[in-house]
Amino acid sequence: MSTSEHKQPPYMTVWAVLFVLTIGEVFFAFSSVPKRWIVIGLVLMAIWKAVLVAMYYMHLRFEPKRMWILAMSPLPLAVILVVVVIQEWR
Amino acid sequence: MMTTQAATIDRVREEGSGVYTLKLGMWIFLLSEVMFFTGLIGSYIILRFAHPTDFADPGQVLNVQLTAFNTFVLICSSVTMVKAFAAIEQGDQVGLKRWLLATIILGAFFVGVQVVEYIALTSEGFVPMAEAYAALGREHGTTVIGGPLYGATFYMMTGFHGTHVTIGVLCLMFTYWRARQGKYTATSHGGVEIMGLYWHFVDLVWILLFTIVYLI
Amino acid sequence: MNWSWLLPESVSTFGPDIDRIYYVVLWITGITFVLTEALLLYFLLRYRHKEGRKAHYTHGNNRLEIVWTVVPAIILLGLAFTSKGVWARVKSELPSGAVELVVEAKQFEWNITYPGADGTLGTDDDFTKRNELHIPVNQPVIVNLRAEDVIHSFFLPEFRVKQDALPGKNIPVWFEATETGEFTLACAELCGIGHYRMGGRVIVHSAADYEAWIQTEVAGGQQ
Amino acid sequence: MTGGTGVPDGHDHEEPSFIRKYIFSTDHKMIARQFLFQSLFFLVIGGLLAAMMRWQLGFPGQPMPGGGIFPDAMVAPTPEGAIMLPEFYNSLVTMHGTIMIFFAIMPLLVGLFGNLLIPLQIGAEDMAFPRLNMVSFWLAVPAGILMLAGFAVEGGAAGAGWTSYAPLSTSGEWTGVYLGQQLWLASLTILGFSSLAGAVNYITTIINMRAPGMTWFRIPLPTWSLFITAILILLAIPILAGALIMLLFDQTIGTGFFRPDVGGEPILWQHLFWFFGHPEVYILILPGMGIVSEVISNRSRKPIFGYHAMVLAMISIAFLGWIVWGHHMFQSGMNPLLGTSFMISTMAIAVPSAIKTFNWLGTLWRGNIHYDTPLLHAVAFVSMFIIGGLSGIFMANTPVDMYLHDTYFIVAHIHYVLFGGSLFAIFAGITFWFPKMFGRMMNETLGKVHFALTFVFYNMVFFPMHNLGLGGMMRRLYDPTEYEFLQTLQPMNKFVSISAFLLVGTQVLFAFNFFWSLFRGRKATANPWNSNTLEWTVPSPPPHGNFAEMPVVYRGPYEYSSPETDDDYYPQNVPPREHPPVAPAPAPFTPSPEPGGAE
Ligand code: HEA
Ligand code: HEA
Ligand code: CUA
Ligand SMILES: [Cu+2]
Repeated sequence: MSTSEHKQPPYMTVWAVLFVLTIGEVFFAFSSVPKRWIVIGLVLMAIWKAVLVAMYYMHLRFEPKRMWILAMSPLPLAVILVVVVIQEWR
Repeated sequence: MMTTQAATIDRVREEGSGVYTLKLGMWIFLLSEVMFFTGLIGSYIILRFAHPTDFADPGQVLNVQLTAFNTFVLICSSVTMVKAFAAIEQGDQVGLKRWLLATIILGAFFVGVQVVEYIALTSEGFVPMAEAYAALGREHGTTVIGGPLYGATFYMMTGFHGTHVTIGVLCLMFTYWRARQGKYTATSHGGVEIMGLYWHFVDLVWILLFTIVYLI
Repeated sequence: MNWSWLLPESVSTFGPDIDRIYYVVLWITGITFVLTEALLLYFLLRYRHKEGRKAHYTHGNNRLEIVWTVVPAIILLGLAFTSKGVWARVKSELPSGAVELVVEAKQFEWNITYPGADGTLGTDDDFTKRNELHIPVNQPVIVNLRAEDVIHSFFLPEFRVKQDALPGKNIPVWFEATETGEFTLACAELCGIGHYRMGGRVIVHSAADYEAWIQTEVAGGQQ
Repeated sequence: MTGGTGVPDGHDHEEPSFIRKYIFSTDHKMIARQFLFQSLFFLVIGGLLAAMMRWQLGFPGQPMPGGGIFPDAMVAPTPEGAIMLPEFYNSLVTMHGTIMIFFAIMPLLVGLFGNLLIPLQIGAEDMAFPRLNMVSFWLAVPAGILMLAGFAVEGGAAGAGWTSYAPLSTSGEWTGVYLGQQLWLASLTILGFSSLAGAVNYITTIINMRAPGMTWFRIPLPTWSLFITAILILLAIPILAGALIMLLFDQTIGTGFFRPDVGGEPILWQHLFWFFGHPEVYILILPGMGIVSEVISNRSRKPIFGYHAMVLAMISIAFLGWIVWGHHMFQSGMNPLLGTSFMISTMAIAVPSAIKTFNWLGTLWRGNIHYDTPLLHAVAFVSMFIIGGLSGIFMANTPVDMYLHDTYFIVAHIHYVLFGGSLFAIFAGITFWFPKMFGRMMNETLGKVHFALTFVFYNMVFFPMHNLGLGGMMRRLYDPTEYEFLQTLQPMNKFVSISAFLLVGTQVLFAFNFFWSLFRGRKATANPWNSNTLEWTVPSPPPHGNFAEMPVVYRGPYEYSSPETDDDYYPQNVPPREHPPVAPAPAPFTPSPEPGGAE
């Protein structure tokens, strides 16, 4: 963080959200919604949680923009690898 | 660092990343970790897509309740870690040590639960070895559920994550030891911050793993 | 010694198409090669160090940069799009009315299963030959390629056919011979100690000879 | 990681002990030299393995001269002498490829030049994390020992090719090699950690430790290329590490990731390997391109043509390099639609290479070319890289690759890009920076003789391999005469083999020149090549801490023959004379407080 100007990030609020999302995930996983929607919902919730951790606990929100770009850089590669290789079994 | 060359104290390096070198280094290291877990998790997704019947529905083989609790433990350890960092930012050495200790305990607890889980699972025939694989369902009694890829990918992913947590706990102990020596102050605590970055990253990976491996 | 850059004669229907693309690439790269290397040599000789001369001071030229980005891009992408059809035809369009065989590779031999007199695989009169691939001329052949142990590669140089055989998979490969005679079957993927001797023969018969050969084999097999 | 590893030692005024200075040194220049010696050792080993392979290929079934020294597991003793066994040949191919790529070329380009050049060229006193840097080297050593240990264990060294395709590599059942394959996997995993440690260091150093005025577009091209290379290493090696570990588990504890007999997917190994593997081949060429750019610009006393285009071309190679890996798998049974996509992306990646090639030509154009050994090697790089790149176009064509895949045409391609490209660049780099490393010049005459003979013999070895491949000769073939249709190619194989022996023999000249110059070479001045970049502003070899005071950079690295000076060079750190600076020295920026810094 550049300076300690910004007030302390809402660490406990984030924790509460993470907690609620985890419970939500477990209940959603065993709900009777069609499997397809369960998968999509769970993935979205997991990404949401991951983003919260990166943004607040890893302080990405308070870093310069270029750190943000740096941190995102491997993600396209991860997507390319999985999406392309999966085509083999379509 | 900027001040090591006494003669050139007035000369300032080019602006680089805007963050100090140690932190930048940790972030860059974490990028390679992202790719490492991409290889493992990606392989799991691909293999599961290719062989859906080799894998079981959530709760059939794996113990979701226990692991959900463990996930909660790891999330709490992230909070304690970030509290430790917040404490030293204010120069609060006592707080730093207290929160670090809490993080160590929570992290070690997580690993312990995982070991217990592994023991239970292997005794049910859920093993990584292809020839020996014979996972029994939680409720379904004796039919073998899933196939060898299930065991192999499960242990691969959770095992490497667990290794990361274990290494994290060891590093935390080192940080704690240095904190006790009073090495960290309100103005100098890069070590705590990068420790936190690593720890939260490991937590982040677990969040994804828990969803992908246990719930989907 | 054979310094030729010509390909050996091809004996399959799509062979000439592949060869044509090869020669197109050979021309393109050949011309590029001669031009660039000649230019290099010329510059090296022409601008060698002379006492008292200063090099021309320039940082580049954007128009030139654009030219030598766009021109190769057009050539290369054009090449890719012209080759794409042949590839699709060879690898994904199975012909109808073909003779179907099973080729199973294992360390270090090719086992070829023929449909027998009834012309269908999986019946009692199927028979298997080791390292001998008999096919009729002018009729498409579909080989169901399999492997028992490790990856091998089914290589018919004269037919311009190459396809890896994957254990656990059945990969259909097709080709059509245009000439009778005896040709090579080779293994092109490292598959262990005996990789170098995992060869076989391809015997292309006329349609009538092929029928006759099948009959004698079936008869021979049921003695 | 949590400690103060980030803080360089600064100036040590007392002389460090022998062990701290030469063995467990944290000085980037010493670590560079350690990598140099280790990789040269492996280069020699790789060359000798190649010579043995060529013996078998040129004279199949004939007793190998000196073959008697090998144990019976590798050779078959006969009254006339020892004949190489096929399992030994497979180990030779595998180990030759692996050692050359991972233990010779990669550590030379990245370990040697990365360590030597990055801090010096950006004006830093050392790497960002000197101790991590030391760890990087000391991980490479055990990795090398494990790799060579393969030859000593029962069953011999790994024999599934440097690509170790599963399922061949998953069990000794298929190759006869058990422990050797596991050592191979373990060794490469450890080497992966070494490379990662290096990459983290390079990237951090280049981003955060540039001297004032060293803006991104004033960074010399070798450092630029190493920066991009380090990013490729950082993101590609972990994928390899993951795959290697999975394969190791398949081998040792019997998991089934890549074993089709228990439902695994061999094709997944290929995808993971090549997803790493193609970026890897650019890891092996980009630093070479950087070195060659520097040498050509310097020796023709002319600014590099299209500096920005050169940088952008490297960046686009690095991006496109991630989406072409499938061109190694055209015949693997992959989805044909994927084949087409990979063909198009592969063709596209030739475009930035074209940009680079033409810019090198542009740099030579109207230059004032000094024919020193480094220049000769650099020009050889350009001309040979053209050949190797153009042969890549044949294989990138899916239909043509159906015929050429797994033939000697590929072997020709890889040696044109890896020897003709990377190794010539390494020769150029070593001869160019030898004075900076050791304070002495290499011998020019010997250097030129070595260059000329190497260039000729090299082409005699590898050019005919194109023709062998067009004749249909498969690679990794123990005895080509086993196939009738390959027997006509045997005279050519013999020719190639004899040329290869000459090529290997010629390298003795280089070794001799190297060691002789090390002790007897003419003493080098600080800037023997009249170069502009910062490493030449300090003594040869530079002292611990490199710069007496932090340099200030006023201009780009390739201001040769500038009208602003009477000399034909204009070092980056020389303040502008009469005219106001073209680009003013940058306003100092206020750095963020460094919580970690004051430790
Ligand atoms: C330094 C390493 C290096 C480099 C730089 C390259 C560069 C390229 N490679 Fe190569 N390659 C290897 C190392 C390398 N390769 C290795 C080791 C293997 C074998 C692995 C194994 O199986 O063991 C391999 C295998 C390999 C294959 C797989 C073949 C097969 O197994 O069937 C293919 C297929 O597309 C390929 C293509 C290319 C292309 C298109 C380029 C391009 O980047 C080249 C671009 C350059 C040019 C084209 C020349 C300059 C340009 C011009 C002069 C402009 C004008 C040109 C035109 C208009 C055409 N390579
Ligand atoms: C950079 C990489 C590199 C280099 C330099 C070489 C160099 C050589 N290679 Fe290599 N080769 C590969 C990488 C390389 N190779 C790879 C990746 C494969 C594929 C492997 C596989 O299929 O799995 C391969 C495969 C391969 C084959 C195919 C084998 C087969 O498929 O059956 C052959 C056959 O002739 C061959 C021959 C040679 C020869 C004769 C040399 C000669 O050029 C060697 C000349 C000698 C030297 C270069 C050593 C010189 C030493 C010095 C200069 C140092 C001296 C200085 C001091 C001590 C101070 N190689
Ligand atoms: Cu079968 Cu090579
Ligand atoms: Cu490639």
